[in-house]
Amino acid sequence: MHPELKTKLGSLHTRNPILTASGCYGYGEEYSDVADAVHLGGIVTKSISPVRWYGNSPPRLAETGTGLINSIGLANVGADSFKTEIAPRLKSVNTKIIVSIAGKTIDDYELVVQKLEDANNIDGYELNISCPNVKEGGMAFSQNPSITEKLVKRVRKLTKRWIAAKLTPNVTKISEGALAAEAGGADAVSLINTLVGMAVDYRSRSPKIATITGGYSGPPVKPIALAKVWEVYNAVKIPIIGIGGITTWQDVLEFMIVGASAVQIGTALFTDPQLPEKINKRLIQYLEEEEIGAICEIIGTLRTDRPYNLGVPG
Amino acid sequence: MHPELKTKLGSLHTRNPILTASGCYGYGEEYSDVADAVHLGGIVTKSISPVRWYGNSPPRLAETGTGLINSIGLANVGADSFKTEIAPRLKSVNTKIIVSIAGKTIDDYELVVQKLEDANNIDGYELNISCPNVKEGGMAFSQNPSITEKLVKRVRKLTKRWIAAKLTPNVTKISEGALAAEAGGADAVSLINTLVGMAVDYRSRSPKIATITGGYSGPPVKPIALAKVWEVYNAVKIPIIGIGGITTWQDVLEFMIVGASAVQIGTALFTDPQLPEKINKRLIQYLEEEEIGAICEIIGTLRTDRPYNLGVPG
Amino acid sequence: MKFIDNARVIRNHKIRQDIHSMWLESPLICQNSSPGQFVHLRVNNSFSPLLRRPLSIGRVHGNELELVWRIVGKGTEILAEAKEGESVDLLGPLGKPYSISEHLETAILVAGGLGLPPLTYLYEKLIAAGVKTQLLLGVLNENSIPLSDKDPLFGSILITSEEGELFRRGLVTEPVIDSLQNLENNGGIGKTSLYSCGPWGLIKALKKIVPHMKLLSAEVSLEQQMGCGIGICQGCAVPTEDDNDPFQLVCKDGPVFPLNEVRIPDAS
Amino acid sequence: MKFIDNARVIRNHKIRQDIHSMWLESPLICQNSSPGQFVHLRVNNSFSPLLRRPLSIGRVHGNELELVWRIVGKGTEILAEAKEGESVDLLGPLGKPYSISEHLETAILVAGGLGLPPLTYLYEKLIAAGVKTQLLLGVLNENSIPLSDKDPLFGSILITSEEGELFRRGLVTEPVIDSLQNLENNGGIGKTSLYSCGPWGLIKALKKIVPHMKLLSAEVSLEQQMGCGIGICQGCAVPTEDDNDPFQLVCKDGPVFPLNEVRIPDAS
Ligand SMILES: Cc1cc2nc3c(=O)[nH]c(=O)nc-3n(C[C@H](O)[C@H](O)[C@H](O)COP(=O)(O)OP(=O)(O)OC[C@H]3O[C@@H](n4cnc5c(N)ncnc54)[C@H](O)[C@@H]3O)c2cc1C
Ligand SMILES: Cc1cc2nc3c(=O)[nH]c(=O)nc-3n(C[C@H](O)[C@H](O)[C@H](O)COP(=O)(O)OP(=O)(O)OC[C@H]3O[C@@H](n4cnc5c(N)ncnc54)[C@H](O)[C@@H]3O)c2cc1C
Ligand SMILES: Cc1cc2nc3c(=O)[nH]c(=O)nc-3n(C[C@H](O)[C@H](O)[C@H](O)COP(=O)(O)O)c2cc1C
Ligand SMILES: Cc1cc2nc3c(=O)[nH]c(=O)nc-3n(C[C@H](O)[C@H](O)[C@H](O)COP(=O)(O)O)c2cc1C
Ligand code: FES
Ligand code: FES
Repeated sequence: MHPELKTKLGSLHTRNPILTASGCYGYGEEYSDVADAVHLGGIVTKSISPVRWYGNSPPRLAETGTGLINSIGLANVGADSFKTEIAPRLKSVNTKIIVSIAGKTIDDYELVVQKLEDANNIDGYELNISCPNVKEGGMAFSQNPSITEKLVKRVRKLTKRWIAAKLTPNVTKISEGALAAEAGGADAVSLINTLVGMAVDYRSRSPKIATITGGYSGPPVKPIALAKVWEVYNAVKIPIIGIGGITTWQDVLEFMIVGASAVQIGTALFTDPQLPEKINKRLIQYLEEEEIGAICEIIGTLRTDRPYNLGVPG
Repeated sequence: MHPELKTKLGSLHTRNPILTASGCYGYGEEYSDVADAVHLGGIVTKSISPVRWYGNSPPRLAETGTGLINSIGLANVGADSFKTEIAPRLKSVNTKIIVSIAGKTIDDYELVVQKLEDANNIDGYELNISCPNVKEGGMAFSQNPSITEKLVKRVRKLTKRWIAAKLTPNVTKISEGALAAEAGGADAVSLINTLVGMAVDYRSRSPKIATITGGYSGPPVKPIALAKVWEVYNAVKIPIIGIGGITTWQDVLEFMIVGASAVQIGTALFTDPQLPEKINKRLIQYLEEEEIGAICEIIGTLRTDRPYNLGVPG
Repeated sequence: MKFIDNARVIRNHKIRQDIHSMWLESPLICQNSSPGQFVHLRVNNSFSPLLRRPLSIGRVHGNELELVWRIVGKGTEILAEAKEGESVDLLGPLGKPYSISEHLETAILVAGGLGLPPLTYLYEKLIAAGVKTQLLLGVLNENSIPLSDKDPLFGSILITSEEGELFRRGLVTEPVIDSLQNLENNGGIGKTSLYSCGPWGLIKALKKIVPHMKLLSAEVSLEQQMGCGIGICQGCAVPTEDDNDPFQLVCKDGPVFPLNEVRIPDAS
Repeated sequence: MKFIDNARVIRNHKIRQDIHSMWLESPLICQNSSPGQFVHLRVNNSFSPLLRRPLSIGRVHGNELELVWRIVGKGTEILAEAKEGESVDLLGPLGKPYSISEHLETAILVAGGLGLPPLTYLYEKLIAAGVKTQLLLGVLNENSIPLSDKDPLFGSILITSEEGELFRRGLVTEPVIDSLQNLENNGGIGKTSLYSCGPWGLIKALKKIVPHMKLLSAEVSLEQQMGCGIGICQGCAVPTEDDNDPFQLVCKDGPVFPLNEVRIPDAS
């Protein structure tokens, strides 16, 4: 028997648990030369704002250790171009398309949804209320649970489409934001967006990115992301999409074990756009070896019953 | 001319900017076989509680990527043993000794200070109000600025010794905690303590440490720590001790450039107890090459005046 | 069309202290590339280093392409250890190449240090197309020439060096000015293009010289920290002088830009 | 006294698939160590991997000591690449060694797989001291014997293997029981010590057998994830059966513990 990779995020069903994270796969088509979307559970687009945003001053990226700091500042084509030029072509992208939405005000989010409601080839929205690289809105929204709830509620009223709220880890208690998103009517929560981070060039005594601080992502954030997913899993009932530092099939299992129903891969795609396909192959193999019929069976199965669980010696 | 490594943390003057972080150098003597304290700006002891604490169930450590997750749970000998057995011997440890203090209640912190006030060989206290690995107190104190202020104030009343408050990065805005510590009368703030992190063994589906989540430290946290120091530097007037992921002399410069008056090295000491000595040598060399007379001159000298500071090509 | 190709290492050797040259077999990339484009390569199979590294496509001979790089950090260091027969994961060809006008008669190629590789590719292509082409290289000293003395191309390059006695002493901009002035005097300037790749100092200098000449075109190649290398992440933006379109992407709109559109960074 | 010593690699070779042996020159550590102790070593000069790796001190010959390890992850893998003449940064000797009573007449050494190295050291020391010593090794199959067939010591070891035909088939506990019963029958059990190092399965089995025998002592060696290796970080705690002193540190109170004080983990 072939094990199942399918997963469910409430009303959104995906063929496998691996989605691409916003900002790391363009609007859906850009990687088509080198990777086939048929291997993806879904694509979350670059965040779309009501109008075109140009983004922050360069430099916008700094590699640090095995992580990345970015300060793109949500440079994107804007909702109108997305709707008229890009969305129609997404028909040929064979996977679920989730449009990420960004804004400076709650009205902005409503505006984008209103613009996109009658666009085709969209399977849902992810509300990016967690970007650390914009002066207004962004991360500040998901740092405040009452704004989170209000924002999700207002978007919820405008659409029947699936909605996820994407949360920032730069908070004291992420589960409060997750509960607020749930109360607001979100179908799922996505976490984590990037951590506020900084890199300095000691020679010139300058910040390595122009905005001084930026968003930290990649393998170093994985332990933090896992802890956040676990915290949220113990607080909400809606499904969780785990994000942060995923580069291997084992990472995917870890996120699912602590409670994620699906995951998103971000930074690692720049290095290997074919990573989702490779990971899914290995997941199938693992499920076969372990005789697990469906990957969904492992969601939230962390064993917490063994206080003295000495790992070594084998 | 020989450049100066001396630094000042308010009333506490140290011969160089490198202190050892709490929990990573014992009570001061343990590394004496292999490293001479004369090379240290100071030692921050393992956190001391009113009575002996045994710590958390094992496993307590997990290496993850290039980071470490720990859940020691503040295992320590307690204030009485420290005072009678250890403190007297610290006379032979040739550097400043800062006693780190931990407690479940504010009373606990007062109790430890009261017990240690007439002990010798103590140059100051660091209030650990940021440990993520204890059920009561710990991190929760510095997640709440009003508790932070109250706690520091009450300790301030009991002692004339130098006091630093050590803050958790697991908050929405660390500068609020720093301001509270300053208002409470702290001489300095130390940051960061560890980030809440988690590691999972996908095979057994168990957490790699018994408390499920623990404190994440080491090189991966450096970008986050730098951003926190920068945030606090822009908020408070008291000196800052920068902590988090330091392994090189360049790291020390980076922390000082963003506003730290001194640093602490933690996890990296396990790998190289002689690291402070090595770093100080290289710092001297750097200052010589750059013709900088004293390391203090670089504190807070981050250049923020070059929005388009393209790093490459050279 | 872009490809991810596991290209076989034909040869990987040190040219000088810290400078390496590698020939790779990649029919897909060789057959689809033009001078000025680059590859974004993975130096190993792990995610440490995290990102791919961009390197200009150097000479292309049949199905083999050359990369030449200076070791500056861990990525370029690991790459220097790749053995013959091993494979290197290349994403490419990427970016916009140098543009070659149909009216082009004379080409002046100006390299600064490690800016040479894309210009050797362009040089061979232009020579083959019958364009009168001059390749100039400015280096600090002998140790920074990114080409072996024994390379057949070596003799064709006019090298200036800021230190040392072996080559014309001075900045590469001096012979550039000479050549341009000659062309202006003999009326050829209108059918001449200038192509350059090198550090900001060189670009700045060209920005001072070129506007006074009526060249067919003048293009330079830029570098910027990259994420994706293909126009997705918006990470490699550089500012333009145009407020209505304030940024361009080095990986997609460049790395080759018209010299007059390039904005010099505030810090340099 | 502990030292940090840059020990010179005398020899580093593969014994079998995934199992390596290295001889290092370290007068400081050799002259101050006893069997059962370990070194905490840095596999390279970077902080990647982050931590030192603990390895038991194997045989000590003069100023040279042996390490034997299985490649399980990045640290042990990097160590396998160390070349003759290079140096490895050792922190040691660390921990409490096996205790040797002055009344000891017979010693039974029971190794499970990679538990062998500290026991070869102990074996040679006891033999030299005139103690009747038996060294037993239990392995899964031929490929997991952490000693070369050509090693002079090879013939002195009684090997049991769970698979394969070359050695006594079965668990190492069987000959252990035989030996102990013989000693009990001939009255020697009171002057016999049992020393062991191996996986939890072995420790569990010994915990069932040993309490019924009136041995002089029975000690086993434990492993735990370590930070500092010297008793500072409190990271390597293992639980005891004693509620008033619930934890002991493998690096400082161990790695050798009296068998009766060892608590078997809940999970195993
Ligand atoms: C389009 C393009 C073409 C290039 N062609 C060449 C070439 O032909 N020969 C050559 O020697 N170099 C070339 N470079 C520069 C080369 O990419 C860097 O030297 C290399 O990435 C350094 O990697 P590292 O790991 O050794 O250094 P590290 O300093 O460890 O790199 C850290 C990070 O900074 C980035 N980085 C460092 N320097 C540069 C740089 N100058 N430009 C862009 N990113 C940088 C790295 O890619 C990496 O992400 C080119 C750069 C670009 C953008
Ligand atoms: C006192 C002591 C003596 C040891 N002696 C030997 C020996 O002689 N031969 C031998 O082959 N092995 C021995 N081990 C186990 C050895 O330390 C591990 O196999 C090794 O640390 C694995 O490192 P790695 O980087 O290859 O694996 P990774 O899995 O990449 O290591 C990740 C982390 O887990 C730790 N770790 C993994 N396995 C173990 C383990 N079994 N015990 C403790 N920490 C572990 C590593 O030190 C590292 O911090 C001993 C362990 C201890 C505690
Ligand atoms: C270059 C870059 C651009 C990003 N842009 C967005 C974005 O537009 N919207 C968003 O919600 N998240 C954005 N992110 C965050 C990622 O979607 C993801 O949450 C984060 O990077 C953590 O995952 P990772 O470690 O797998 O990259 C961006 C991340 C990077 C690195
Ligand atoms: C094993 C371990 C034990 C620690 N114990 C303490 C402690 O007792 N008190 C405290 O304030 N911080 C403690 N810390 C936190 C460190 O002092 C430091 O703040 C943190 O590790 C970040 O610095 P680093 O990345 O250099 O390790 C501990 C850290 C580790 C790794
Ligand atoms: S590197 Fe990603 S857009 Fe240029
Ligand atoms: S490893 Fe640090 S106390 Fe044992």
